[in-house]
Amino acid sequence: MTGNIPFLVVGVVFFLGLYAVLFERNMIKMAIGITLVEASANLLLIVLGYRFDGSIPVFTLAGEVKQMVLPTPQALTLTAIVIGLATSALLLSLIMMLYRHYGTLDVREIRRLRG
Amino acid sequence: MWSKVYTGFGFWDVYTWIIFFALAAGLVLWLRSMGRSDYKKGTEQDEIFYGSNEVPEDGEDIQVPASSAYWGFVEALQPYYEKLLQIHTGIANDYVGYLVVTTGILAVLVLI
Amino acid sequence: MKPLSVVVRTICDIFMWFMAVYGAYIIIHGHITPGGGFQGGAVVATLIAFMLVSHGGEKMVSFVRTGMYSAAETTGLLLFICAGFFGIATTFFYNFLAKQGGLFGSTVPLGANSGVLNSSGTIALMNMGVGLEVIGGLSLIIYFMFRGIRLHVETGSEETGHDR
Amino acid sequence: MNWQIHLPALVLAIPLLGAFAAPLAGLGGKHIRNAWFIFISVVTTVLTMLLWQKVAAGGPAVYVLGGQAWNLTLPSGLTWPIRIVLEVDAFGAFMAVVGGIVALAGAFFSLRFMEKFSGLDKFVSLYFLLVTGMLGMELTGDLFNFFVFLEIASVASFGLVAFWRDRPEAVEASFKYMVISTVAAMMVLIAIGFLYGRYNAVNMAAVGQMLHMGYAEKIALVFLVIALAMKCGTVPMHMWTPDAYTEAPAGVTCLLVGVSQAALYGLFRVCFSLYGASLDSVVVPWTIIVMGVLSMFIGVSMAVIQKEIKRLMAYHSVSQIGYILLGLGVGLLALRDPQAMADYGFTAMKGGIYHIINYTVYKGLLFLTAGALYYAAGSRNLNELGGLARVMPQTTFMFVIAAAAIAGLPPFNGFVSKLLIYESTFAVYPILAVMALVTSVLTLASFVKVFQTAFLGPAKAKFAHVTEAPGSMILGMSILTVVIIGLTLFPTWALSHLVEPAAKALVDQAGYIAAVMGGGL
Repeated sequence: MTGNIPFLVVGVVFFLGLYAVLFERNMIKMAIGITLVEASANLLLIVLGYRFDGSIPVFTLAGEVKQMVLPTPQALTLTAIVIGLATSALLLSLIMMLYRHYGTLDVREIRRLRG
Repeated sequence: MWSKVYTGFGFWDVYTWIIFFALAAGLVLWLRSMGRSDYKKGTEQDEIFYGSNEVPEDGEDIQVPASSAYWGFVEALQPYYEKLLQIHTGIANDYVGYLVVTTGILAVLVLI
Repeated sequence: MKPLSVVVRTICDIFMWFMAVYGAYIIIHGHITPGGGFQGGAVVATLIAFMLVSHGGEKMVSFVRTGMYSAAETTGLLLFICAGFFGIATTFFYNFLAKQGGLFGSTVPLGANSGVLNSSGTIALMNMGVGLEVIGGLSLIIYFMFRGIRLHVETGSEETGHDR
Repeated sequence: MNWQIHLPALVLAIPLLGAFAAPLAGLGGKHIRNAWFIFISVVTTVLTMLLWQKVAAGGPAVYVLGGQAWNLTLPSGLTWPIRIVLEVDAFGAFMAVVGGIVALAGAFFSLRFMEKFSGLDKFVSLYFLLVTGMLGMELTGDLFNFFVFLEIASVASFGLVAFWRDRPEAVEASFKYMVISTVAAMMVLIAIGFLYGRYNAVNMAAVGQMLHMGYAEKIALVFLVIALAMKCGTVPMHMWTPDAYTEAPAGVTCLLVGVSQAALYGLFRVCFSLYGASLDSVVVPWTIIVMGVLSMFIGVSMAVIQKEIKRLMAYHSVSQIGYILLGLGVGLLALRDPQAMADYGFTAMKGGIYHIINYTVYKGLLFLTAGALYYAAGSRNLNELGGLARVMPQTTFMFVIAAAAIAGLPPFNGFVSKLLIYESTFAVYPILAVMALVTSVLTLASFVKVFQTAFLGPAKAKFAHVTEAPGSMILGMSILTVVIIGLTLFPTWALSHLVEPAAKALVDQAGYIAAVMGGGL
């Protein structure tokens, strides 16, 4: 049972992030929500690769230990983190520029493109 | 390379169409050549007919703007377009909302 | 941002070089310890953020030479892709330096050991490339986000776009 | 050694090199940078065509990045692949050719169009990153790698959409696109995580071989289908499409059309090759068909009332995506029934795939002509434009060809693919074909409106100084025009050489798996 708690956390964080993206009016809070969604995806990958009692997956430990955690999801997560950093930086820069142009952070007022 | 495309129900042959267009173009050019070329140049015979009014200098004054095109069509479908424009709010929250709602609906359909 | 007190600034002056060295360590040991180009680069790039907080924005802007960071970024990326291209005699990204001896090609003994630094072949080169790129990129991100929109500040005028 | 075995990697590596070395080329000044821009674009396009030729001759190409040999997909006797494997079958190669053509046209067009902007080194970098992301999505055989290329393409396109930073609408469009696209990309990542958790593999062929439908797979399928359908702009997730397509510079919009096709490629790769035979319910095919019909109809009816020329065209791309989804959805519906497949399914798929290349070239051309209008006349508002056919005859000519093709006027190529789609969907459900026909009529109507208001009509005094677009822009447009005319004149060749192998490769799930996993399995 306790092994499933991380998955529960993934779900909770995912839906919290989604809630922020869906219902927050402030763009910075939406950006935070997107970061939360990213964090939940990364956490999911890490949790999937975890093996109980596993040791670190290092080449030189081969044969020494019985079980290692899976290295692939960790590599995947690192890549996803890098991508997440790029998107967050760009998103925040866009919000800065939007604030300069529109003078507001309220997403409901930034709607010149519609219809 | 020069054969027809069979669709399983009929076929499509581009060269028949090109021949048809060539014939039609020839017909049109022939009809045009039948027109009279002995009108008097420089008189009112080659002026634009604008409901016997003065033709405005700038073309802007006589052009029909694009928003007037298909006025009747849009007017007839007014309720439909009102709904459609209501959907396109332009708010970023709603964009994601439609994504999430569609995911939810499809998830329910697939998982049942 | 306003500069902080002299205590903070002095600590910063001393401490940020340790951060730079630590970041370099993470980059270089990327293949035998957790870490690598991105992580190390991020550690080094905090140096700019550190300066920004302690010395204030004006000092940071006068210190940072954006051309240098752009150069680091480009060099890192080119190093990375060239390391890929050099392996193309076998396959793209093939590790042509591993197990060949020399600086990058030591072999690793089997059994429990703490790893050999020179064993990774092109992976170390790529880590350094990525590290350089991330140092340049992240520093520039911090710099430009601080300065607001670069275009407004540098030219002081609106961009014309393509309206004639 | 035969260098052609490295083609799958080179197609990705060359634009990547182009992106990374663009700041270096920018040091040499404007001309060196432009030369680099064009050179790399031409090389990439030629490489995609060579790759297509190689795949057409020799079957699916695999390439193991960093492996001891290019075809060593299962090293050390393992039963699943461990390295990043590029896998190009006829469908992928076809999509790569399509992407290469629009990338080249967009590059030529952007030379003069972007001249007044600053930061053009960054523009060239981002453009090539977008090309890399697009081609990578089409060539990769690895789910996670697909996600990475999806994100490369997304981040590059956010940057490019917002490239005119001083225009508030551009930044706004980029922001909206970014919010929805990042959430969708995270859904893709979570779906990949689910599949990885079940099968300990991220290779598409390996996962496809082991796949059995369970709850995790179903959720992963839903996430992948919806997220990728969103990336290609399907109703009801299409709202970002008009925003982003309108505000991006015209050359980039042309490329964005190609990128949306890459997302479409991912959608059908997931449905056909990853799930394929184990997709035992009709829910997903019908969802795709319904979304396709909705996209067609809502897209086109929104387009009729638009006043901005690029926004009108962007709504049309929503509607045209609907045709492709309809064709391929009907194919997916018939996938498990050989009789239905032979009767109408395969025709529908041929129509859908043929529509992909048709749609990409004529829609790219339409966006380029709109950009040329904007460049020359300085306005995108149809109420202001008028009488431009006199001063821009070449642009007008190419616009007419593209508009006739998109409206499905016979003898143009758009008609052939639409004909295939109509006739095959009529066999499934006649109402679908009727909807498609109505859409086609409305498409024609809205392009008549554009033609009449922007090109025809009396000359306006304020456009007296307008001249024809510069030569490089005309060159970019004429590349696509030549492709359209070629597809128009030789539909049989295009169908039998380009489209049919692609459709066969898409249906042939076992062949896709065997190319990586070996024939014996």
